Amino acid sequence: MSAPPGGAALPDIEACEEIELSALRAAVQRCRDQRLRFITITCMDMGETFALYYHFDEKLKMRHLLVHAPRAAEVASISDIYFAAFLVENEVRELFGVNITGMAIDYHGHLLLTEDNEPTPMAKVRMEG
Amino acid sequence: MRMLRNVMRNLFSRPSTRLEPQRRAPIPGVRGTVAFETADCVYCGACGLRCPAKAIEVDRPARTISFDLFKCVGCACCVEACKKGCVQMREAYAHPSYQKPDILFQGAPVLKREEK
Amino acid sequence: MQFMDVASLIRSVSPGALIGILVLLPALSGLLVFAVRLNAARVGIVIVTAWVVTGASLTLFLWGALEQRSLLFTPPPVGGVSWDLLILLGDGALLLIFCILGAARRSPQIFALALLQAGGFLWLEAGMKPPHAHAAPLAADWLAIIMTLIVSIIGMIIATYALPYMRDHEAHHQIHVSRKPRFFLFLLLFLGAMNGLLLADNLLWLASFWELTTLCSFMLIRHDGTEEARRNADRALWMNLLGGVAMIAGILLLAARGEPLSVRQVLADSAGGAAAQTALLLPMACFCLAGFTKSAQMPFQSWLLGAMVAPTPVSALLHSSTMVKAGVYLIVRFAPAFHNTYLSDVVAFVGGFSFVAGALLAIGKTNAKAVLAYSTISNLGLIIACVGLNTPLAMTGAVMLIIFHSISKGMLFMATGVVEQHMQTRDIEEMQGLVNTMPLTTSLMVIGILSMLLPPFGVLIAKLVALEASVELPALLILLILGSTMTVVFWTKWTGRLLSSAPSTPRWGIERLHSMYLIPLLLLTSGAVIFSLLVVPVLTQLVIPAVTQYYEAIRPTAAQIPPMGEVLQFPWLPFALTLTAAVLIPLWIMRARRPQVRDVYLCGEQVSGLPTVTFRAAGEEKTELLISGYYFESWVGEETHRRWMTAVGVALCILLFGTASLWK
Amino acid sequence: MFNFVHKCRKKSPWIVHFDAGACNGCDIEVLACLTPVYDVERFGIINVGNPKHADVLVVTGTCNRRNARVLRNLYEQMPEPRAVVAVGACALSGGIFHECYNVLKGVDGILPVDVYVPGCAPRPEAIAEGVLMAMERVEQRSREPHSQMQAEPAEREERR
Amino acid sequence: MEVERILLALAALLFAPIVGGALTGADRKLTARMQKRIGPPLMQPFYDAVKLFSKQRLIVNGFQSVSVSVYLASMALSLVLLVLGMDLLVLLFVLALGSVALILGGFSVKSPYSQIGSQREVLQLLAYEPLLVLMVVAIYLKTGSFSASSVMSLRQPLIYSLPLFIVTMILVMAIKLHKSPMDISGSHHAHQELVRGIYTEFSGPQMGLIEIAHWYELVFLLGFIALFWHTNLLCGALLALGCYFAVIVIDNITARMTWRWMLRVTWLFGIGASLLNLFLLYGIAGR
Amino acid sequence: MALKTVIPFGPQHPVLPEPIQLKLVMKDEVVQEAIPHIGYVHRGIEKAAEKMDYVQNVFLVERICGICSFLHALCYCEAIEKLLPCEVPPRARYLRVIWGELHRLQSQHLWLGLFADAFGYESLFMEFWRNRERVMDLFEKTAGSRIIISTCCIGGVRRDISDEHLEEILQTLKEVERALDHSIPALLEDYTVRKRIVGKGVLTAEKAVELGAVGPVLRASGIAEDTRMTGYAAYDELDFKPVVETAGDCYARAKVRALECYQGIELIRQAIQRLPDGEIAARPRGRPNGRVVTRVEQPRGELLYMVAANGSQKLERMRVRTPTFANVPPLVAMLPGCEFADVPVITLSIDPCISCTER
Ligand code: NFV
Ligand code: SF4
Ligand code: SF4
Ligand code: SF4
Repeated sequence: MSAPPGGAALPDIEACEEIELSALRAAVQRCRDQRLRFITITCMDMGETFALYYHFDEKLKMRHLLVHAPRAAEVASISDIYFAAFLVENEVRELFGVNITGMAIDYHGHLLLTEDNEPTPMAKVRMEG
Repeated sequence: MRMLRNVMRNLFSRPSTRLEPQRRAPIPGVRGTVAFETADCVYCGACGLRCPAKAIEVDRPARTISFDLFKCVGCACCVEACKKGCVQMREAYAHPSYQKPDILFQGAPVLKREEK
Repeated sequence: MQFMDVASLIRSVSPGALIGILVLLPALSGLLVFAVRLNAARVGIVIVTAWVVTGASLTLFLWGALEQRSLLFTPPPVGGVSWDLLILLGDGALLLIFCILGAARRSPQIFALALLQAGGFLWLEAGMKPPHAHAAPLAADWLAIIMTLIVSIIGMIIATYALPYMRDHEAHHQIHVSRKPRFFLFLLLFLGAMNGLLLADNLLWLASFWELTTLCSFMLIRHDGTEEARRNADRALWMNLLGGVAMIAGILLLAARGEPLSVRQVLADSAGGAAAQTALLLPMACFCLAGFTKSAQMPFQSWLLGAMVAPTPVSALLHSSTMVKAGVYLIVRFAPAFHNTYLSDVVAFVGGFSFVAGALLAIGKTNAKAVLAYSTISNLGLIIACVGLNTPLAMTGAVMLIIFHSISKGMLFMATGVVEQHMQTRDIEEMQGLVNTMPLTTSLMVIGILSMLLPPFGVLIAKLVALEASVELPALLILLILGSTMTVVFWTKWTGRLLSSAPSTPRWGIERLHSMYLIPLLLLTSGAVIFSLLVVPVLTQLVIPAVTQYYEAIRPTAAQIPPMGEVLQFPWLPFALTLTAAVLIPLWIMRARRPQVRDVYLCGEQVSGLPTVTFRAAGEEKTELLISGYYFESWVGEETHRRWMTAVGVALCILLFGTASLWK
Repeated sequence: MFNFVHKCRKKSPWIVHFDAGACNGCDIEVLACLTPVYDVERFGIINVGNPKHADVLVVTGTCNRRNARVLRNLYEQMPEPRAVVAVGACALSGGIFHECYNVLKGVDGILPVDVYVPGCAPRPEAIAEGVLMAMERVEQRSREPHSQMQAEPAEREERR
Repeated sequence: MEVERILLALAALLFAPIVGGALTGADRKLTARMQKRIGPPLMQPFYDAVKLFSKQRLIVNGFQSVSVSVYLASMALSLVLLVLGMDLLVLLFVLALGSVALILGGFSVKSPYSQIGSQREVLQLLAYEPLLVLMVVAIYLKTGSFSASSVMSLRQPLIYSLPLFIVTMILVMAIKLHKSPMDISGSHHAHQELVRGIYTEFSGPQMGLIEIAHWYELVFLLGFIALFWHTNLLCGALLALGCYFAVIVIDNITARMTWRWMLRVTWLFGIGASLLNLFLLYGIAGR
Repeated sequence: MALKTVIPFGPQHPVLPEPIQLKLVMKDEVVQEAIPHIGYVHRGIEKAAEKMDYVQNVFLVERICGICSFLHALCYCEAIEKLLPCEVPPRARYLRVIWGELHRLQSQHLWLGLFADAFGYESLFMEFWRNRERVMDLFEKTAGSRIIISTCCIGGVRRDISDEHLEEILQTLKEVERALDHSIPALLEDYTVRKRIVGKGVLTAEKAVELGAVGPVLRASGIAEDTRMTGYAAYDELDFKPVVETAGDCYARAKVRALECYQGIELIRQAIQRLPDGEIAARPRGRPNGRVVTRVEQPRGELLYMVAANGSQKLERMRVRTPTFANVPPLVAMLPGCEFADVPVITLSIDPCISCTER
């Protein structure tokens, strides 16, 4: 495993399924039904949009969902499906400014940073407030 | 009750405390502190560039190297970077201090070609 | 010279007149207050009565101290009608009232018990022609005098305190048609009846006063007229009526044996040998049962808990010097009659059990008055346990406890009442940090509480005596040990709540209290402190003589009062002074060199400068620190224990009668 | 007498340790000081874990805005004489993290630091030495004629 | 006679802290050795105390000082009472007075750890107080008097007739000295969920006073144990030190338990053992 | 009045080696609710990794955490090596296993000690930490540093382990094992300890998966998932079975970690036995390009790196999901209903590493 197969540069992660933002919750629910373990969410700031990877694990195999969310779009929380997601959702919202709503425990943008920090430090385009 | 045995054994054996550092020889190969031997230095700046903590600042025109001991994380990247072998790792660890030491290495100014 | 004058003056007063003042004046003033509905007049009457009655009781006390003898007294007939007849009529009227009450409240228990009692009474009077006592119907020995002194002084202090309290009470409850006249009528009547009860020697008189206190307490408990108040008053009534029935039954049994209905004579007869004593056990058991109901011992504890719906002065009165003490007094009185019997042991266990159970249940209560109520039950249990031990030493402990408990408990209830009027709460948890808002009341309250559990305060010394006395009965001793440690738990918890405060510089700001709140509080607090400081003289001059006088007279064979060497020789005064110094020195140092105040440790997230203790929590939110005490609902909640405790209580009562009728 | 007090002070440095955003390396070394192999209790050093009892505040880590607040709060609760020891490259300057967005580059910006212990992570012996040096320093300070002990902390900071 | 007694009391007051401090030092040293460490010097407790007195006085509120001073006073007093051979029950109540004073000091601060520590300290009181009283009762049953001096008149050491009480005494010691498994309301090592529990908010000189009070308490407890072997001073001292050593060993071989466990153990086991011993005593005496 | 106690537990608290706050809502001493408050250690390393070049990042990610530093570097290097691509020489792969397992060993020791400390068992804490120092000495000798060993680099390792040192490792492991034989029963078989940890903080297998638990927490609930089974470094060539317990309580977690110490020792022995000769590092060529996710098993569980590169010297995005981050939600779910005295025990039973969590 330590040697990469093929040798060519990989354009994207293996086993990644790209889905619409609106289909997100249904897809996550499906994962839940298949008893996948939720791993985490990775957010990438692509400028116009945020790319959100939802990583799942099925018996040590990974599965990923990729969602492109426009900057201002509202992303529904999945923490009611996977409680474990509340932490990372708060983090993503705080560091990138992705508008995630309905977290199980809402830190109101102060999970990691205080009031006097610059907001959304990880975002490429600084958002105000 | 398993612990009783351990405790009693400890009580009647020598403490394992090291009365360091007096009693312990330095271990070879330990990354203690960075030391410069500036004699051969060409002020190329490679060490500063490779330093992840930006602890080394090489000023090429002034031919100075300032080393910030307080930033150094002891990764020895500078040692690997220096082709001249001017940066080395000493085995002794740095002692605590009351103030920030200013470590500055000054090389001889660059000689103009004609002066040579 | 002067002293001699005063002494001869006191000697010259007619103790009979004093007794008249003590018993009748409160009743008359009560009626007056009821009739004259003027506020100012009421205040005046109550205060004057208070002074006069206090004065009378003090004079009686001094008289007793000088004369060193018991007083026997037959009041002269008024207008040709003998007092016997008056009392008889009064008793009949009372029983009639109870029957009517039972019917009106549609309470079968009350009705049945009242009827039963009336039946017994009729049988006694009409059917049996009881051998009336030839002796005087009133008697005042040293014990009775001390008791009257306590009842009168504490009772009158509470009555004074009730003046502002009831004003505030009605203001808060928006009661527009004042019921104060009625309130004070029963309050004062109560005190008169209590004095009568203490001084009565004729058992029929005793029973009448007994019923009168029942009626007064019933009226006072239901004073506020809420549904809860009525319900609880009903409960108090039927339980006390049960006691009344037991009492009548006891009297009937005595009468049936041809005993004279006089306390002294019954006691004297009981000393006449084993057979005589055994014969008297059953009536004694009846009297003990009566005493248990009145002093709310374990199966009957619920009425006292319910009684806390009444305005606080009522609780103060019921719990400290009157009512519950009437029950104990009865048992103390008759104790020599069942000296050295199994009955006595059972009585001790009833008391011991109530002591532990009360203390245990008090741990689970957040309501300050409920804690006080359980503590009363517990302390009375201790007293009764002492009585059950039935040795002179134990009796000494019992009497001491009666004295010190009355003072401290009265004070605590009053303080709780003041807090209630200021903060509208009786909840211990809401009294958190009271020391900041009401430093004076809190300080007094804390002294009051500590006087219930720490050396060198009197209650503890009495407890010590009790413990030392109880080594006779090891099983009881264990109950006492457990009970006293549990006592420490709930008192400490409560004090802790009071003191728990946010960071502050020591300051001595004092809240403003109505003088009629303040003076009673101060009086009783200083009483508790001074009596504790003077514990040795109190013991040697008051308690031991009282016990000797009445107990030894009857049971001279019983062991002499032990020298009480340990407790008496102990240098209480230097000890108390050392502790006082330990309290004062740091205060003095603090005044001289002010230490700096810092926030409490909140793991580094404290927010300074706020009036409450605050920290930052999730999402940077400023969160107020909340701390509440432990109440262990599942461990010591009433619900968990009520069943079995009642069962044990009932079983003990059955045992009481069992031993009385079967064994010596 | 006076000397005895000073000696006692030096011989009983109680520390409180706060991790102001360290990578754990330094924290673990601070803890390792207490273990049998290094056993700093032989110098009287104990980790009391409570600023109100502590003489020395041992800080590890880079400091960020959130824990700077905590750090100040803790320092404020320590009774004088007190000292601060900064342990590790992070606490001295931010170390490798000095350019991260949530890093305040060391403790000096927040509290007056008495002793700096360089290294990443410094060895336990160095940390123990740092604590002892801090006590030394505190002693010198309190021997000065106008001992700063009585001064309010705010004043003291100004004077520095 | 009076003068003698006063001198004796003064001597106790003076020497107890010294002995107590030294014993605490020995405890720390022993503990360290059991953990294979060198440990602090024997004098360490004194260094600590002196240092504490030289620290700035910070308080949270004024009542704390009062509570500490009453605590110290009653600990010292109870020792004096023991030395003078006074009534043992009184002595226990004086001891309880001290604990209550400290508890109230802990309660007086609205601080989570100090409050919870105090709550637990109350529970500790509930746990050990019956044991101590039972012990005194046992002594009474043996001697017919509650005074400590009456023990002196016995011909046989108490331990012969009351051996199980040594066990309960060890329980009590573990609780009172805050040793594992009973270091519930505040331990000497800070690694505890309550920080330092009831002591959390006391600092500087107040803490120093508390330390001294602890020393008195320690000496008092050891003296109490020594009472069990009064016929021979050496045996008494050895017995006391043996118990202390046992407590230290137990401290090192057990985890901290919860208050529920403590209550269960002290009430069931402790009281049970006491009663068993009393029962045996009675049974044998009866026959 | 509702009898409620709301108190902060942390950030600065003696039982917590690292700052995290739990806001505890309790009644009597029973926890009703626990809300974690983090952010005391957040530095912003993910962002910093975008600023530094990808080679220097190795030293950065190593300092995410001083306990599991080597494995951070390993996971990151694996990711970059996949993107370059670059073949790691076999000896380097085995050396990585050795150092990685030594790291796990010291981390488990550290945890066992801290765990013992959480319920006030100071002498046991000392025992474990004394034993841990043996491992730390090995690091010092073989890698030149105690904590942050900086031996992993892209393409292999920076240092070789000489034969004498291998011998010494074996020797020390024997001592460590012997010491463990003494101290682990004192933890797992002691009456008082069992009283404190058996049945506390139970997490069923169902819940564990649902809440996303990883590592020993997951395995203690009966799920045999160990990321090492995916076979990175040289694990595909070594024999081992994941340690699994089924009770899901603190005791099971302690047992899993205790047994993993033995497992680690065994793995190191195997690795030393099979250690091939040869190069220790390959020279990386080119620039990383593409996106990749790698996972390795940390002492605390599965660590995930996602690296997105665009062919330049600097990375586009580096995402780190650490095991503790995944174990915090189970912790939040486990705490309600426990005693206050058990809070430190349960909290430590997930072996929280906050610096990893917050990066
Ligand atoms: N094991 C581990 Fe880490 C990582 N990654 C995790 O939570 O220790 Ni600091
Ligand atoms: S030390 Fe070496 S690398 Fe650094 S400037 Fe000098 S020659 Fe270049
Ligand atoms: S050792 Fe590392 S951090 Fe220190 S100067 Fe060299 S390259 Fe920089
Ligand atoms: S100095 Fe090094 S070891 Fe210490 S916290 Fe910083 S990165 Fe970690």
